[in-house]
Amino acid sequence: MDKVYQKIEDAIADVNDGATVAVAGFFACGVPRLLLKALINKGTKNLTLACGCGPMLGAADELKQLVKNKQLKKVIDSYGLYRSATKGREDSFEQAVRDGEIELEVYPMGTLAEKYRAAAAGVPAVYLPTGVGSIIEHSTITNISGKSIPKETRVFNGRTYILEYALKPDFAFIHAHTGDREGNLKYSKTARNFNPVMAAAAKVTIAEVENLVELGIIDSDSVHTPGIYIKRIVPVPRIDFRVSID
Amino acid sequence: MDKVYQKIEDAIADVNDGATVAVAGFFACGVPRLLLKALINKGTKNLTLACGCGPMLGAADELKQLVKNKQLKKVIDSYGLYRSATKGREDSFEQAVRDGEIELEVYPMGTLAEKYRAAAAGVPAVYLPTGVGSIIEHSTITNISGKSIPKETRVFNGRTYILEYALKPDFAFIHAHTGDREGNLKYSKTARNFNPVMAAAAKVTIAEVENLVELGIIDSDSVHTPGIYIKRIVPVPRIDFRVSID
Amino acid sequence: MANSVKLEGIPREMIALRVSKEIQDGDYVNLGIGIPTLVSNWIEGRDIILQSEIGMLKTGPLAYDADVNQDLINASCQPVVELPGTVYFDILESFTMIRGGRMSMVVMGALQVNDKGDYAGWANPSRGLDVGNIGGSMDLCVGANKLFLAMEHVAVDGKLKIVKHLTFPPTTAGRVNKIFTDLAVIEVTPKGLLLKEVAPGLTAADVQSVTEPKLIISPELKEIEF
Amino acid sequence: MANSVKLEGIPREMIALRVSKEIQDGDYVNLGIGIPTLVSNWIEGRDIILQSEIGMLKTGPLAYDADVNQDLINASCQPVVELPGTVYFDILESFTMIRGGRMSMVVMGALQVNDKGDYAGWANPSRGLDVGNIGGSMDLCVGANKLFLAMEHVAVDGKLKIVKHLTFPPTTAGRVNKIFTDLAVIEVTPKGLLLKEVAPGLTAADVQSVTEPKLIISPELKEIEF
Repeated sequence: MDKVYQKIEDAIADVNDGATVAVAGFFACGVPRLLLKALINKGTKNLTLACGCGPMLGAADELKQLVKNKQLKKVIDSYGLYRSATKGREDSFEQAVRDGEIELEVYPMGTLAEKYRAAAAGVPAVYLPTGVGSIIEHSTITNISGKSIPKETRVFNGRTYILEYALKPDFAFIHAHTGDREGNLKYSKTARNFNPVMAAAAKVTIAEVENLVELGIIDSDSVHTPGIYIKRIVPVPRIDFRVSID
Repeated sequence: MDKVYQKIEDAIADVNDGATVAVAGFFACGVPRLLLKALINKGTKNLTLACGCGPMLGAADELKQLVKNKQLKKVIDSYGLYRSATKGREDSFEQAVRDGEIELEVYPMGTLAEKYRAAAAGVPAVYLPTGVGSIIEHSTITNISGKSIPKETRVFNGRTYILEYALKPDFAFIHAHTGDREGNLKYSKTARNFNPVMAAAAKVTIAEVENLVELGIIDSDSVHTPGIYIKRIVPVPRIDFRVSID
Repeated sequence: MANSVKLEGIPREMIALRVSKEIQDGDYVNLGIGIPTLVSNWIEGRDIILQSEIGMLKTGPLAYDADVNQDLINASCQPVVELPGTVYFDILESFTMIRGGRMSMVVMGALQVNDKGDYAGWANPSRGLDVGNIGGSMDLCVGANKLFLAMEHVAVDGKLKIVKHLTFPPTTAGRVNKIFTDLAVIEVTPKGLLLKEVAPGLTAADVQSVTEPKLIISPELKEIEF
Repeated sequence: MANSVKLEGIPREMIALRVSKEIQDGDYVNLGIGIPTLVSNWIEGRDIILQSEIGMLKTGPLAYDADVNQDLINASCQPVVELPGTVYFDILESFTMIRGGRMSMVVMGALQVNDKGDYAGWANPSRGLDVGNIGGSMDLCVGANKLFLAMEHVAVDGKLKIVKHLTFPPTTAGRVNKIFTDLAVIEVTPKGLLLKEVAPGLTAADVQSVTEPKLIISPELKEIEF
């Protein structure tokens, strides 16, 4: 099955208003920036971006544009704001969060990873130890009052755990170093991060790849994401960027 | 940290009577047969073997010996018996199961994988769809009457799921194709199977490796089991065997 | 209920051929032990990817002689070969894709099936054991987008296998979509079993005579087409 | 409660050096942002493996100039280099090892800590937001075999950070084992905070004067040793 799309706009043609889109990447690393740019060009509104650890801080230009275009309804992340409060106050995304124009829902990073993993693996819910003794033991964290959802806890062997639910995105945007036409992917170094778990979690996964290679070139023992999870694959140029956030 | 043991008996010296030992492998493939042989030589009694999919059918000689030596208390598996009823009746392990001398506890293969994964990931329990509508919805399956444990179910979005608990072995026996002195491992083809998840699940994981290589030889992007999970590593010769079961 | 007349149906290989016609190009398929395994003989060269729950996508044909590698078997413990684009992964990834709904189709053998789409396959009580071999069967059933059974219509001992009530321990409940036998192709519908195709030379009444639940006869009933 | 006398303690680099003395050869260690990151400067060449929650074991030193690779950063988004034996993995594997208890030691910064071993670090209410950045901090706390804090004893604005009751949102409850500051080394014990070491030139009373809970003074109280 040849899953290659030559035009990135064709690959995201069905990402419609109101969709939940998982955006892989960890800060500046492994972020599908060209798919994000295509989403900006398409102008899709009312989007929920389901992130892992600050990919939109890494893709700050794209985030600014999405905010400016009023394309975002909600962002789910573990680290979605600038670390520096000063930088944050100047940031248009943080301003929209302060104003309640965009919802920001926050989870511990490992819990977010488990929520995507649960969706991938047909698991509706899982008990996790993370966050017991913090406010997330009692409810979800969000900037919009009234949107917070109570949490359920349970004691196993004398220790308290929180019940966390699967998070299944409509789409996942993935960035890979190498891919073949059947969608088998390999990532480079720490650019792997959230890419595999989001690729497996979403209903429709779209991968941008820096190197499209012939079938059989990727060593069968070293594929990171088997093609079964990938619906569409788009060759993209490598773009260089500054690797730091504030 | 150099984790290499030259003598296999030293690597399993603390596997004491009553231990639960995870045995990786899928039928004949990827089974740590030399570690099993060492366990036979050591004569440890009252063992629970926590398997995935019939590694002891693949290592039938070792199983026969363990049964003969009365070293086994219990086996946990998804496929622990010969497929052929005729072959099974001649098998000393199946006879011990029929006589109630050895307990055999059976789970669906994917559920077993999740139970090990939960132990690895600090998860006490997870909801799974597998087995709803079968007897495993109501209790665990075992040949020993009175040992069956009731199951708890819960409905999410109109569908029933079974609560399954983590299974944390005291030890895991792992077979890898390649390893380095810090315990980074790579498996060959379908010999990977249960090895990575058991390696991550156990309190103490011991790996036999066909090829012990210098640090840095295994490509950093292609390590299957990071060394952090491995306590001891033993170089072993490759042993050839017939790849079929009945 | 046993039947005294032995009906002449199609051979096992032809059941497998009929099943293979249901598979679309681009499908990801897992084939169980028995008649389902034979389906692989009919799809070679087609753009269909076989998953093996041991941890392999694009499982190739059986390996012989010098091609046998003890590190490369399918889920039935048979040596196989790889293909361009074969991928290996661990058991967690394997059951993530299985339970996660990535299999377009799963084909299983069965000991019994009823008109609600429940089937029994993992344990035969005649063995006289309270335990049995489940393997990946229950996981494959819950995750399959389409669950097909490929089986003999009647057991070797003459006992009916398509029954009103399962007497063997069920593998899954209400998940079977179609049943392919040596005598017929039957769809499981909310109203009951819909007889769609019969083996050459047989009538709907013949098939009903070896089928416990009342069959709904399709208005387009036809001979099994290959 | 603010304190008017500014005590002179050891610099941040020396707090990091003191923490580094706690690490054993063979330990797997995760270092948080801030003073904890400086610990890495003191363990180069030692047999200690740094885990970075982005998905890396054996994280090397910071990369500069031509060594910078945009696909290779640590969890603070700084370019780093790899070492012989570096391993990359995905985020699930990363948090499997973190929550699964494989970190010998985790060192975090903190805004507040109390005498029960609860600490606050993920959100500063002064920012005026109901949300904040959690990152991997809560996961690292629940999984660590030893959880250490490395921090300034008193905040820049003079407010005490070692307090009776947290007023900032907690990151974890009852998991902190030791606190390393510019003024002291304090162990969290079931009976309360045990003062074990003080910065050169300071007395136990000095440290108590900027510490809200009553300190238990160790009979072996000594100067911080490097």
